[in-house]
Amino acid sequence: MTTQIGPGTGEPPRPPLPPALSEPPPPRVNYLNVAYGVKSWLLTTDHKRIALLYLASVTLMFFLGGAFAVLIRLELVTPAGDLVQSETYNKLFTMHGIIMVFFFLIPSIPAVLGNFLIPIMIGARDLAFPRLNLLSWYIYVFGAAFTVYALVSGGVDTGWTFYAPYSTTYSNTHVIAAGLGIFINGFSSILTGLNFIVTIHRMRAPGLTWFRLPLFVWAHYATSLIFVLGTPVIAITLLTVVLERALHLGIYDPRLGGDPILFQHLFWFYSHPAVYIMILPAMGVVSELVSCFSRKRIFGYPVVAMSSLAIAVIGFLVWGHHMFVSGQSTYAGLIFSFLSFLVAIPSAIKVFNWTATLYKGSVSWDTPMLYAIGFVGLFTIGGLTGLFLASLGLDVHVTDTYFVVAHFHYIMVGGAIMGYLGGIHFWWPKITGRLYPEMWARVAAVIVFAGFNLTFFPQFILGYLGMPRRYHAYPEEFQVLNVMSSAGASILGLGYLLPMIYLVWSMRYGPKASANPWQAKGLEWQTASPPITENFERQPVVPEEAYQYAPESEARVV
Amino acid sequence: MSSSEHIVSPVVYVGVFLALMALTGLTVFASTVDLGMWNTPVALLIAVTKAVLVVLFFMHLKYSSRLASLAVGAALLWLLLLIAGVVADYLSRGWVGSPGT
Amino acid sequence: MGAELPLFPVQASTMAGRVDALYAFLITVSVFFGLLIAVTLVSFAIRYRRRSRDERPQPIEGSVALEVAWSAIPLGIVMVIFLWGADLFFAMARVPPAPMEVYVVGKRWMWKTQHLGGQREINELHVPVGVPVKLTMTSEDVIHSFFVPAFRMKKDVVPGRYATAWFQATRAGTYHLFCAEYCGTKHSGMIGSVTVMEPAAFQAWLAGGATGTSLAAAGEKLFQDLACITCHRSDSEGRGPRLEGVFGQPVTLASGERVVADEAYVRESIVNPTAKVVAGFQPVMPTYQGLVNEEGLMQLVAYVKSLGGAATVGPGAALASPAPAAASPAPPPRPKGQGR
Amino acid sequence: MSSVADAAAHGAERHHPDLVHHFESLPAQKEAATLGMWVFIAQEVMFFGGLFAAYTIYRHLYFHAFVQSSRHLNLPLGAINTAVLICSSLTMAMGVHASALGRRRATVAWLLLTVALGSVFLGIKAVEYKDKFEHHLVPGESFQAEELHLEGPAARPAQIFYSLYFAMTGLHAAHMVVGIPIILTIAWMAHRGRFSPEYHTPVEMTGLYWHFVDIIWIFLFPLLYLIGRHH
Repeated sequence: MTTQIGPGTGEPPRPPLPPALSEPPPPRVNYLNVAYGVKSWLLTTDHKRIALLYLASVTLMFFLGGAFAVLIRLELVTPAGDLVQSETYNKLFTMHGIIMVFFFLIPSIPAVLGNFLIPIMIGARDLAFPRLNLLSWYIYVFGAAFTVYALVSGGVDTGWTFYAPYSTTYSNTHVIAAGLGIFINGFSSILTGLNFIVTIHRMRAPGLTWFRLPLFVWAHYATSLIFVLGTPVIAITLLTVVLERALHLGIYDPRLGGDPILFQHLFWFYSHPAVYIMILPAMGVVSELVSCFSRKRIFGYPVVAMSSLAIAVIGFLVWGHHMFVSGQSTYAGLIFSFLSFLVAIPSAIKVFNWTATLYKGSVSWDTPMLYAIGFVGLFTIGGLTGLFLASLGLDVHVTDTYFVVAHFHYIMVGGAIMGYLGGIHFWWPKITGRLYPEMWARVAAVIVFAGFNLTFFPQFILGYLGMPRRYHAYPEEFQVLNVMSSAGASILGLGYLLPMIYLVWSMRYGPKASANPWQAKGLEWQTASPPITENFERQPVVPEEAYQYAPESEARVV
Repeated sequence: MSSSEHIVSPVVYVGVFLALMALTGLTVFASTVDLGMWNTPVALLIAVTKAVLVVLFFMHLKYSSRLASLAVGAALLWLLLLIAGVVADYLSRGWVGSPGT
Repeated sequence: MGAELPLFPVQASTMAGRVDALYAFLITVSVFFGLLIAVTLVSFAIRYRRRSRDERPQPIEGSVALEVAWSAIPLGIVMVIFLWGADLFFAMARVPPAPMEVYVVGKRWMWKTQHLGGQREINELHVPVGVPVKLTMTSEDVIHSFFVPAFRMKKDVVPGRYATAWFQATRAGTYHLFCAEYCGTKHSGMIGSVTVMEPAAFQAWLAGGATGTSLAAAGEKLFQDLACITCHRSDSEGRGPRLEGVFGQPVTLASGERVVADEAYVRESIVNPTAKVVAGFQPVMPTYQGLVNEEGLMQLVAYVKSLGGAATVGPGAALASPAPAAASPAPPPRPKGQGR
Repeated sequence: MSSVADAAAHGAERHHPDLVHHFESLPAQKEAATLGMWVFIAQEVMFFGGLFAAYTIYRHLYFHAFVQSSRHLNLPLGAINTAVLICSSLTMAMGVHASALGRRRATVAWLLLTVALGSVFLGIKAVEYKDKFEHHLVPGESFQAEELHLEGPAARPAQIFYSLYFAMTGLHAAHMVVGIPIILTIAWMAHRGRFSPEYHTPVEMTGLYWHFVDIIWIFLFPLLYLIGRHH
């Protein structure tokens, strides 16, 4: 794809870690203590500091979105709509969706871990456009402020999907403010993706060829493609909704001959790939974790790398599977169903390769690995239930029911958040220079896994029984499963609070971390914990393949 | 990475400019002639030609790295995917025989 | 309240069993692969657990044969699921011949149904066992979705156009009717019931609810009240096309295109008359948008339909629905179900 | 994009003052900026793409109304504006050319001429918009289709045409409104002698943006103004 710098692939094997790079003496200054004060953070162009700004802001949004989820689950404990009014309930699930999707899940891994790690992983001093990176964060904050304004001024009740004509004509809530918030936030995503693409193309260290890149970087490259090519479409779509409300343009208005289904096409053209924005980076994290904690190169590295690109590309062609019963033509449904089944294959390939990586490995059960194994399990369930929804005749029954709710939470919460938490734990020593308490972390990981399944598995059954989503009140026969789900949610909530507590605690009291506490491979472990502002004392050179845990000469092909 | 920069002669710019003006005239003229079903394709063809001229010469794509072309190609491909997917729905509506299918 | 924990909804339509069969197949596939992954993953994690701090396992590059196998086998399986699901979907989309017709209007937050015999219901729908029922649906405001879990049937009801769906109930009983597309404040209150009755009981119900004016008759009255009759004359002398025998037939438009005069075409021709003008006529008809509500439009459609046309109409109404296609009130007691 | 020197932060080595600390060399930095700009343009294509998709569908569904509505747009003004924008693309290309040769005054002159032409375009656009307001062709409550010789029902899709017309040309104009101050800033920097044959990336990037805006108009013009003119 681009001209290569440095040595090619056919060179003699080298010792796994060149001693000069393996344990640099801990530098007196690092990116955290190089400067103090609010200004040194708010005007920083250091990608690592910007990553921490994102970490703080997405965490805030996560707990805000989580608070809405708590209220939703509380309301659903009883069949009657008794805790809050219908209007309020509708606003709760809308704000939960908007905040979690646009302000937590989409930026979480790319803007926090990706921002922090991509330059280090490729041996660069920063992203290609550091000030643009800071601008992305400000745009994010500005967009979030709009959305929070919509929230405090009375809320929005359209659902995060903003379907016309409800959003354009009938809702009398703050659709314009929320729509503008998401519109603005979109540019944050676009600029982040642009920055990653240019950085990965142009700033790799000498010797770091495409097929030596960590899979985390491959996943973020694929994600960035979606950021850049998909996000603008949701931006313009929400802008048309805002204009239709504010100026009475009539693009989706059936009274003028406009077609509300066109809105759905444009909306899902981005919003389905957006699911891959959430899951691809998590897959990248899991590839790193599985490799490090079995001390083996990922089984079938090139296939796993390419499957990320395949998911990103095919993922753009399946949006119509959200619209099988919408009035989209039957034959269009046929095409979209077929393509949706195709996109299942690269996902399956990844799962099989991760599993095979453990074979004859040296598997440790540290917390990040627990999250990785949890991810593979939950993602498998999420992916397999995706087949139910991609299947035309079955989707008719389960679409817009709790089956869909359960499915996408398995992907987004079971998948993306497990990956995010695994990654946060894995790179925590690198980010903060401190170790977290391992025992607490394992307990939390198990609680999250158990709570998650208890929350969302019953929803599959609820959905097949026919409980529609976004219902404030429901028939009594659905109560038992709803109570189970709410009970699980309280466990899950506890599981999310624990890391919040011990990770913050560890920043001050945790033991100091060495440069490479996991004995992992990858450039980020060859620099100090925490790294210096320029990331490396000297320009690193990459002489070997990724994840070279043992000399290449020993490798065998099964 | 190519470090040297290609300096395009102003003669080329003026030539492209004249071609663009001529094509603008042509497209206005073509729109007044009844070409049957070909009016729209002709208008689009002329627009594409103009765009290609601008991209290649004014925007120096002809002299830029392959990556820039890749970005342009990806954008066009994705635009086509968007339009093709939406159009596929509208064109096949009602094929099954009842309204709304 | 739920002492027992239901896992599957009741099967009350011809589709329910077919959908459940695919569901069962998918569950089997999912359990198999889910267990395969889980067991392999956990047993590897235990079997190859790290035994010493500096352990360095032998590297394994990968395997082309395995990659091909675990791409091709899942591909084969999902293609089976795809074809199975598609087959089912087309069966759901193709309305069987000679259905009983019901017209449905969704409106925040209620369902209004009309039978050909003129019986109207709100948030309820009564249908007989064993007869295919075709729903022609639209919305007066936002998008709704007509969802009957027991029938495994769901269709979005979109304003400004008609949606078609059908089902054939197999079991008497009362089943949930839900709105499945979020439609605002009382979305979860837009629920009702579908009552499936034995044919005799259904006849009795129809007779009890008869208003004396069939849907087509109501449409005919509207046709006269709106003065449609002055142009659409039965003697072919009017400024508009003659409507007798048009329904369900192909129509040649002024543009040279040919379209089938189905429900959607008739509706469009009333609210947006110049969109598809019949060849040989001037686009002089004014719009009736706003003058007739969706229920009225459906009555007009039913009237045009009753004027005859393709085979889909006349026999269908006569066979499947005990209600008369045209004006006169129904003679209720008639043995049902001579559908085939 | 990366123009101001923060190379001072970056110690002992001697660099070109415009080379930021994390790049190896000026050409590498320029390559990155160029790729970044092209990726940005790809993003812009998709941004307009949503509207082009909507346009395609409604033109297909309501061709008659689109023809009638399009004929009411002011063709001479549209054609003149197309010419004006092509001229501004030429002047922009000449400005980039001058900056690559290090001709400071010529650069400033070409850039200012570009701004002038861009302003003429926006002025003409404003005249057209005003005309539409006066004839009640702005979508919304006061939309009146009688002007278009469209009777009742076909007037409704005409409103969709005008919605798309205003959305597409408005978005395009917004891009020009953003572009003009950028060009003015660049012209000011050029005037201050900030650019040289080695380093004039900002001028080139601005040029790429401006040409892209021109290309959008190259498509908008036939799609909006030239439908069914032969009828």
